[in-house]
Amino acid sequence: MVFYILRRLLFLPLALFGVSLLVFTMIGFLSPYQRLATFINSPERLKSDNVDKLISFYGLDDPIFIQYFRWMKNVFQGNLGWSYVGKAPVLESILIRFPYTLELAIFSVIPIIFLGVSFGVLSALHHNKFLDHILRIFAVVGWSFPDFVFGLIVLMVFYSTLGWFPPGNLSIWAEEIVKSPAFRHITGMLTFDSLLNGRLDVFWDALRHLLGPVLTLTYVEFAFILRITRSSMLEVLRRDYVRTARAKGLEEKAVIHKHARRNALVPVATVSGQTIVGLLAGTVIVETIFNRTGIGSFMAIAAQQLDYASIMGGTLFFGLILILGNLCVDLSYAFIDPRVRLD
Amino acid sequence: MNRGSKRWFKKFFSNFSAVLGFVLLLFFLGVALFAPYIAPPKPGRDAYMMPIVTWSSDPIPPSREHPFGVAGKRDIFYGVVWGTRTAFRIGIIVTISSTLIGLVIGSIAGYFGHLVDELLMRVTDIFMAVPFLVAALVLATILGAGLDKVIIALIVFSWMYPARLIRGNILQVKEEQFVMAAKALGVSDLVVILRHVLPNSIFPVLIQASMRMGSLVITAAALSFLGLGAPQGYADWGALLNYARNWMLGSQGQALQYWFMTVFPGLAMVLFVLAWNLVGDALRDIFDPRLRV
Amino acid sequence: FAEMKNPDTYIYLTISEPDTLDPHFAYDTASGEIINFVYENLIAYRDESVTELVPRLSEAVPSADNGLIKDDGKTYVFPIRKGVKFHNGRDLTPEDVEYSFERGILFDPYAGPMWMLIEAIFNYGSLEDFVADKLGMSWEEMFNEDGSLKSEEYAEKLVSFYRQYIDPAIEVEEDDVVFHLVRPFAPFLSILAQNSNWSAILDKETSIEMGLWDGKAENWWKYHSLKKEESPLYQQTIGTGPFKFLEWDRAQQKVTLVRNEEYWGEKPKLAKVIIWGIDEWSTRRAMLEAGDADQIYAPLQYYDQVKTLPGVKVEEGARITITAMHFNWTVNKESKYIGSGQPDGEGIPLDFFSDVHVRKAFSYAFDYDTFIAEVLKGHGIRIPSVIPRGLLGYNENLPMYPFDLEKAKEEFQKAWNGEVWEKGFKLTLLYNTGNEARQTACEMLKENIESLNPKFKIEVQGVQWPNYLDAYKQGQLPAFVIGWLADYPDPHNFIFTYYHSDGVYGGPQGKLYADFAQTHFNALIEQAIAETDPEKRAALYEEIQKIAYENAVGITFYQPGEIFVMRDWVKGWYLNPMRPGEVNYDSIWKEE
Amino acid sequence: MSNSVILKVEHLKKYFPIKAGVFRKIVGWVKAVDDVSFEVLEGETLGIVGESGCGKSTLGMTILRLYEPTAGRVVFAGKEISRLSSSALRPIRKDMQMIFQDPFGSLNPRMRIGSIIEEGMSVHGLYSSTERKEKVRELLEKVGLSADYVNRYPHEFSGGQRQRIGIARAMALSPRLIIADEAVSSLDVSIRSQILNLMKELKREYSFTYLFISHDLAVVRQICDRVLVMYLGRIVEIADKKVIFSRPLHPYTVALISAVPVPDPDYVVDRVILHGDVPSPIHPPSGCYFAPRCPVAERCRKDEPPLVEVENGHWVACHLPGSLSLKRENGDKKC
Amino acid sequence: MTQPQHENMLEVKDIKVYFYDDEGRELKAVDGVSFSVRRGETIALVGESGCGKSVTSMALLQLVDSRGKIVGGKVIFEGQDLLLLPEAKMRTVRGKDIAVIFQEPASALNPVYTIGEQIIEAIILHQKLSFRQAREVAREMLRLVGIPEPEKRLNEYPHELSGGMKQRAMIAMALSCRPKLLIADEPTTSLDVTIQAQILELIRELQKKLGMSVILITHDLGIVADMSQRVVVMYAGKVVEEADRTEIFKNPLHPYTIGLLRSIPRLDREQTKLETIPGVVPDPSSFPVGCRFRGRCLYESPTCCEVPPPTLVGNNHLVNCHHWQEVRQGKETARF
Ligand SMILES: Nc1ncnc2c1ncn2[C@@H]1O[C@H](COP(=O)(O)OP(=O)(O)OP(=O)(O)O)[C@@H](O)[C@H]1O
Ligand SMILES: Nc1ncnc2c1ncn2[C@@H]1O[C@H](COP(=O)(O)OP(=O)(O)OP(=O)(O)O)[C@@H](O)[C@H]1O
Ligand SMILES: [Mg+2]
Ligand SMILES: [Mg+2]
Repeated sequence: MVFYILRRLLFLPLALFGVSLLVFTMIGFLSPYQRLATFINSPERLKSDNVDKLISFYGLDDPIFIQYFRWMKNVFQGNLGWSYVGKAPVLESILIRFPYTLELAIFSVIPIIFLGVSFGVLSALHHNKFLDHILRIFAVVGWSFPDFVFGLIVLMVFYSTLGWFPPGNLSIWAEEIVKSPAFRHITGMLTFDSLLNGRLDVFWDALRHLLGPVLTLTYVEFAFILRITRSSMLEVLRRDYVRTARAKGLEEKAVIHKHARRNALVPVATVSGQTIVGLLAGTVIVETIFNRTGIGSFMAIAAQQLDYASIMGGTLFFGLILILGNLCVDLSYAFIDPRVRLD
Repeated sequence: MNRGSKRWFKKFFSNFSAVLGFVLLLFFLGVALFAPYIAPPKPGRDAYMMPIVTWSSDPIPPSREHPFGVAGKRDIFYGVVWGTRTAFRIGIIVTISSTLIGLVIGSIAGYFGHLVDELLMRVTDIFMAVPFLVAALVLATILGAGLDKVIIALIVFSWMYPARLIRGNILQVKEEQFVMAAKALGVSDLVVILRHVLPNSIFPVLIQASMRMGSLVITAAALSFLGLGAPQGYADWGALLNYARNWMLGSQGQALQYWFMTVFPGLAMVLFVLAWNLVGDALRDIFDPRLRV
Repeated sequence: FAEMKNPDTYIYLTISEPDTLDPHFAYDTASGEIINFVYENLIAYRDESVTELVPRLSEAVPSADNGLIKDDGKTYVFPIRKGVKFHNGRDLTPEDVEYSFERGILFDPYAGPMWMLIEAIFNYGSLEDFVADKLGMSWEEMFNEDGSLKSEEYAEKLVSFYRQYIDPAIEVEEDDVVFHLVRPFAPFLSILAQNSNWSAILDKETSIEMGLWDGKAENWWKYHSLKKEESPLYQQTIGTGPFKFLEWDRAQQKVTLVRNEEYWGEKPKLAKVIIWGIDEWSTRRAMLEAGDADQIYAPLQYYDQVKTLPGVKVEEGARITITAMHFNWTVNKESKYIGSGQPDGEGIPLDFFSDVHVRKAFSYAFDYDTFIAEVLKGHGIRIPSVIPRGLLGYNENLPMYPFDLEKAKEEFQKAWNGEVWEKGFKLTLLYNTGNEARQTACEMLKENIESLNPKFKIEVQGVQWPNYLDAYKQGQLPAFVIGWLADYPDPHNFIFTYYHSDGVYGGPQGKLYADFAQTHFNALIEQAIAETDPEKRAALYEEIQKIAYENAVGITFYQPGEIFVMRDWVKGWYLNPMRPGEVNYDSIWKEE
Repeated sequence: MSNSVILKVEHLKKYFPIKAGVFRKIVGWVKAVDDVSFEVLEGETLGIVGESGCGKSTLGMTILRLYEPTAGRVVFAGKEISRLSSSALRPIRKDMQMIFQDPFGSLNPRMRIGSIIEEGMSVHGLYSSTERKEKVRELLEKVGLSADYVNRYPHEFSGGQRQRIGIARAMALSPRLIIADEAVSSLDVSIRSQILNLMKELKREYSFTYLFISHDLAVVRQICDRVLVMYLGRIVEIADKKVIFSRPLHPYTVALISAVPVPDPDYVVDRVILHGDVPSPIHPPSGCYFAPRCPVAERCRKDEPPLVEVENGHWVACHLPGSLSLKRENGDKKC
Repeated sequence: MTQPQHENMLEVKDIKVYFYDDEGRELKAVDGVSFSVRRGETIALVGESGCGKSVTSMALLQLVDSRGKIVGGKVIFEGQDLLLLPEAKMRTVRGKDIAVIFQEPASALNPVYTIGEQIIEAIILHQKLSFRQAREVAREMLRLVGIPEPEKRLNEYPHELSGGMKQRAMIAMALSCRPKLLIADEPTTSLDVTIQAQILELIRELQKKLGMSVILITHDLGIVADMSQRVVVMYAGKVVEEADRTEIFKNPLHPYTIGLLRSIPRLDREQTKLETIPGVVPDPSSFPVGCRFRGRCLYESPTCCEVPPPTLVGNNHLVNCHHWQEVRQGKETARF
């Protein structure tokens, strides 16, 4: 197992190198003026006369491989460059935003999996019957709703009308507490940190702010898990061991929940892992709407503004997350399914 | 049509959701085909550009003249109708191209195995390690505005999924005895792939493709949200929904004042995705060997 | 119904985040909004006025009358206020003032705002131009890529440059600071009064401790044009203003200011100010409605959504800004936006817009009134040229092109000897995505012009900013819609920008335009700026505007109005058109 | 039956890497075929028997170079084929064909049976296209199917019919050697004998050489001339059919024969009931592979017994050949 | 049925199980099957693949797949008709009174639970023992079926055991509640001959020890000859012949039984040509009217279009054929 992990990890730098090369090559197709947009980020900034000097100042007109080499050299010195979008060093920009995204992902994945699995099982048990159709349509509607539409609906209902789930990370008063020196930052995630600091009020506030996006993501994402659970459950229900369980005289409930579901969950576990990894990378829109500045919206803005240091840093970071995430998924697979052994 | 495929058709149509999906798909196809009659464009103008009907960007509720109302200065009905074509276009072009690319790469990797496989799969991994939205954003920015550019970006960063799938399937099919049998007859590698391996491993890919056909519309809408995609005024559901974005909350006391901005394009989108999904699901139920009795 | 929360905290939701807090680097309103309340200038505008000035860190506003302007407007004297303390407790001295200006001028970051002072005092566009001209050698000739000197002998030259030109321009004389301009420059006081940025006063000692220019002649060039993030002032402040800078939370795009309890003037009523970037309009609006925000940035097009919100009031006002379309008389032949690039009906020739009839036809084809009424919802006015209302030289009686499609048709028929009308043309109007009004303006032109002749084809294309910038900078745009927000409230700032061949927007109008401007505009513009008598100046500007009209140099679409959306409990709000940002935090308060 | 050797297998080995779990890591080798040598004479039918997983199919596939041999030589009709390049091998394939174990898996479900049978002929450029069509119909009739079936798909046929198609496919090339890999084991009882009869007939008609792989001793007895018994990738005994069934020498062969249930209540054998399970080919035991289950094993666990010829044409790999013998009460009398 | 009632532990009367496929076609998989099982007796259900053996046995436990329906008949187990029992009661019969061993041990064991967990589950369910006691019983059962180191094996997952061991574990699981009737559905088809011999030996021993009745389902007549006392021969969803073992092998009266017996290659003697039954098994969705062996039968006559009633031909021998007398004749002619 250790050997296996090492082998996978050995591929990591290679993959990251590949990723960086890929992205840098894409950036290399840009003209220096397009790249200038990072530094001249709005028409307002065109007002000065010596704008063009920035191009040679930042070496934007150098051959692309020289730029790449320069970038690589810095990376080896631990310097990912300056993020013009994050207004801070790239690494710092990523690290201060990542916990927010991580927190959102963690909180969303729980209801996503819970709903996806329970509805998926229900759907499979009622295969091609009324409930199955209803559940699947309900899920597909969520899935096919662009998340910004549903996000705004949630905002409208749960914030504007009911006043429950405000956007942002924290209320002003809570933020003051969090920013005070007495508050220790351990995970960077507000809910966990507030609990660790014993501030239930802050925790509750942070949670309130989380629920809107969590609700949105849940509805938008659970369909996928539902679908996997459903088909995996359908498959499992035909398996002989389910019949064996019935032949033992087990109750139908036990047959389904103990014998069938556990097996059906094996592929679901993999997919759930991918969902978490996906959530870490793809919550841009929900973050924008609920004003939770996370890593997703950071990357989206960086990409739009062609802030290459941020893009490169971000893709490296995501590459890392995705590769490590997939490794974890594979490893967890081995723990869930006793048939898979890691020797 | 032989007996087997007849049975599949029968099975297909005995399934409620499959029928629903199929009917929806036919409906959309009809709308796309007859768009020039349903919502006639102004002569001499690019029919895909929704004509401007007012200068104020305030939405106008449905009326006789504008049955779905007006959003972003444009007639929603017109946009929904012609957007059907856009949806099909994005879906079909991206799906077909990425599936074809994936097919070629996946088949080569899967069939030849060893070093070729290792190499291609690592390249695939690398493409997969780039977050999709970011990659698409960068690429679309580089290529410039326009639907075609977005389509290219979508293709470049989505061929990996069919490639992986087809490779897995080929690895499975490769072990089947009929492949051995063909080899034993002395059939050459290329023919073995084309004649024996691919036709037997392609179904899951097609099913997956049908599902992706729908979800691409969502992806395109997300890109639209981020300011990429079809040019302003291009008939596209995502763009129409985007007009609604800043009006979602309605005005005080009338939260649903601008419902029509979301409902019509939203409905089109949901039904479209739903249709492909139901059809895909049904195909899976029929073709997935694991679910076959 | 929302109740007032946090009575002495003001929460303003905007869409942008400051670029930098270094006053000599910042050139955007979001940065200016912070700097404005943390740093102070020598003088300032009085409340809502852009013409009346009040003393701030200077004890008086110089004028010819009080004898503080001398040498026919070439020397300005500022008596520095005593007893003012920086936020770190140090006292303000005249040396701080001298240092601040010299640092800014030497620093002159690329694409920064310092050109204004350099132009005003030395009549150069940038420090590097200044150096090159005086030393007969360009900056690139003297410096390596990495910023080091190519030869030691240049060091001496540069040191003497500083001693000879920069140092003597701004001098401390006892308690006063004296500016020596190379020629009279009418808007000089306006530039100094612009409430932030370039004229802010820093604490010299602290600056040096932080690593800013060390105040010495030797090696001053090492402090020239740093990267944004390299400036020590990027995220710290050393001002005297009514608010202290507390925090800039970059993850949340949130800046927090707190009241300066030691402020020398009238202390602000608010204890805390939060300026928070929230990109999504609906989110901003929802937060305002819930009372979680006191004021939000609202684009005009959402006027209807906010005007009826209970508990919310909408103020109106206008800043000194215009939006205009100008033409490129010599388009870069690489351009992708001119169809075939030939006068064959499938494109336009590169010099298409050098024909006055084409420009006139375009000018007639825009429906100004409808645009203002419908798109701007009445918040905006039509102006004759690029001089906005409120500035010297503005005259609403100057001639303007009416919206008249018949006339437009006639002009098109005359254009290029009738060739245009006969063959038609095809071009692309680009706008950078995100600005709805500009987009609509382009669409309106398109609709109207295409309605004249089926052979006229205009494509309106929105592009991302990087691509717009690229096309713009490469001279590929056949015409560009662009706005200008006043740096200082003087017509020169607009006239020079748009009409002078060296103006920021003069260049992109192409070679043929430059030739045209040389003969028609440049001399007049230079004459006008050196003139100190306002009436004579006004006459000169009117003349320039007439030439512009006759030649249909550009289409000024509108001078926009703005809406300012805040809760009813906000009291004491007013707009100074020159103030960066929407809120007068120093005098505003909340009260139910 | 001529006496020339058509197939000679020398020290043939085929090891498969074992990749564990989802991680595809090689954790060991399955010695599916482990140093096997034997000869087949032109025109004879050699039966290969052994328990499931002992490497019979692998042996067949490796002989045909459908698997690359790990080591050893295969000489077919005087030509060493184990080193030929795949293009050089292709023409030779015409002369050696295989009937596959699984009638369901060995026919491409998306091809019509006409093209399935024709494919080999067109690959080798035999006959003109119309002749080929004719030949296909002929073959179908020969194997007892209607010639009108050419346009049908495999799933329209029953297992027995499919197996016939497989046989027709192999025969289409008129090969000299046919390897029949459990050609009947997946078939229903009542169909099985139909196919066996067919194979016998065809052999009589065309004098093929068969390598008949099966785990069903009863079938082997009906069709083969000689029998080769495998255990865990190795040969434990080769002998004439008569000899094997009357006087098996290897304890494993004895146990195997005695374990086959005979559908006759009067036939009572003294069953040799073995203990323990078949060891895994990944970690074979030391010494004689059969030793752990062998009722008579002694020193066998240490020394590996070589394959020796104990009498004319009767080879056994056992230290104690004959120490366990087949005992039946009234089985012999019927022979 | 000549036997007095009380001797029969199980009586299956005219049971019918139909399947309905997606197109709504009716598949008469089991169409009126009757037989009975006596205490301590082993009866064999034979017939080729798809003739309805498994479905019949599953119908006894009412475990037919959801597409199938038991449309008629009676399953009288110790005087009670199981088909009338409510589901809750039925569950106490399953596993406790009647247990099953399935064909494919590899797929019949749940891969994500250990062998121990799966055996213990049944024990706790039916015997109301504590976990500790149940574990003890489970270990004892494993020892009984000859698994070495039962303590260790209890904690192993199915994939860690070899095929033979899995089957033994299945048997242990089935027998852990000491059922009165064991249904062994092709318990050895996926196993090797030598292992098969081991398993069959085991079942025989256990049956002796526990005194239960066994329904042995197989298509291997060799096993039948070896294991059973009575034989029920099925063809296409119907019983065609039922008799004692010797009777079936010595005096088969149904043409199908005869064909079956003859077409099996014999290990004990060499045949120049194997006998065959011509034709193929009919498609279950379209059985021929009347006798289902029609079309493959040598004795076919127009009367075969009606389904013949089971005929008792002395000595407990039932046959479902109009021509059994001819068959006996023909057979006798063949013999001499
Ligand atoms: N492609 C392969 N990769 C890895 N192992 C294999 C492969 N093919 C066969 N084996 C292994 O090699 C051994 C011999 O397999 P083979 O199929 O030759 O046995 P067999 O005697 O034909 O068995 P059966 O009677 O079940 O057909 C088995 O342990 C099997 O698991
Ligand atoms: N779940 C099901 N759905 C539809 N048809 C079924 C189902 N289960 C069994 N059948 C049908 O019922 C018939 C009898 O099947 P059954 O499994 O009882 O046969 P069997 O005699 O046990 O065969 P085998 O020896 O192959 O196990 C078959 O024709 C089969 O097609
Ligand atoms: Mg085999
Ligand atoms: Mg069965």
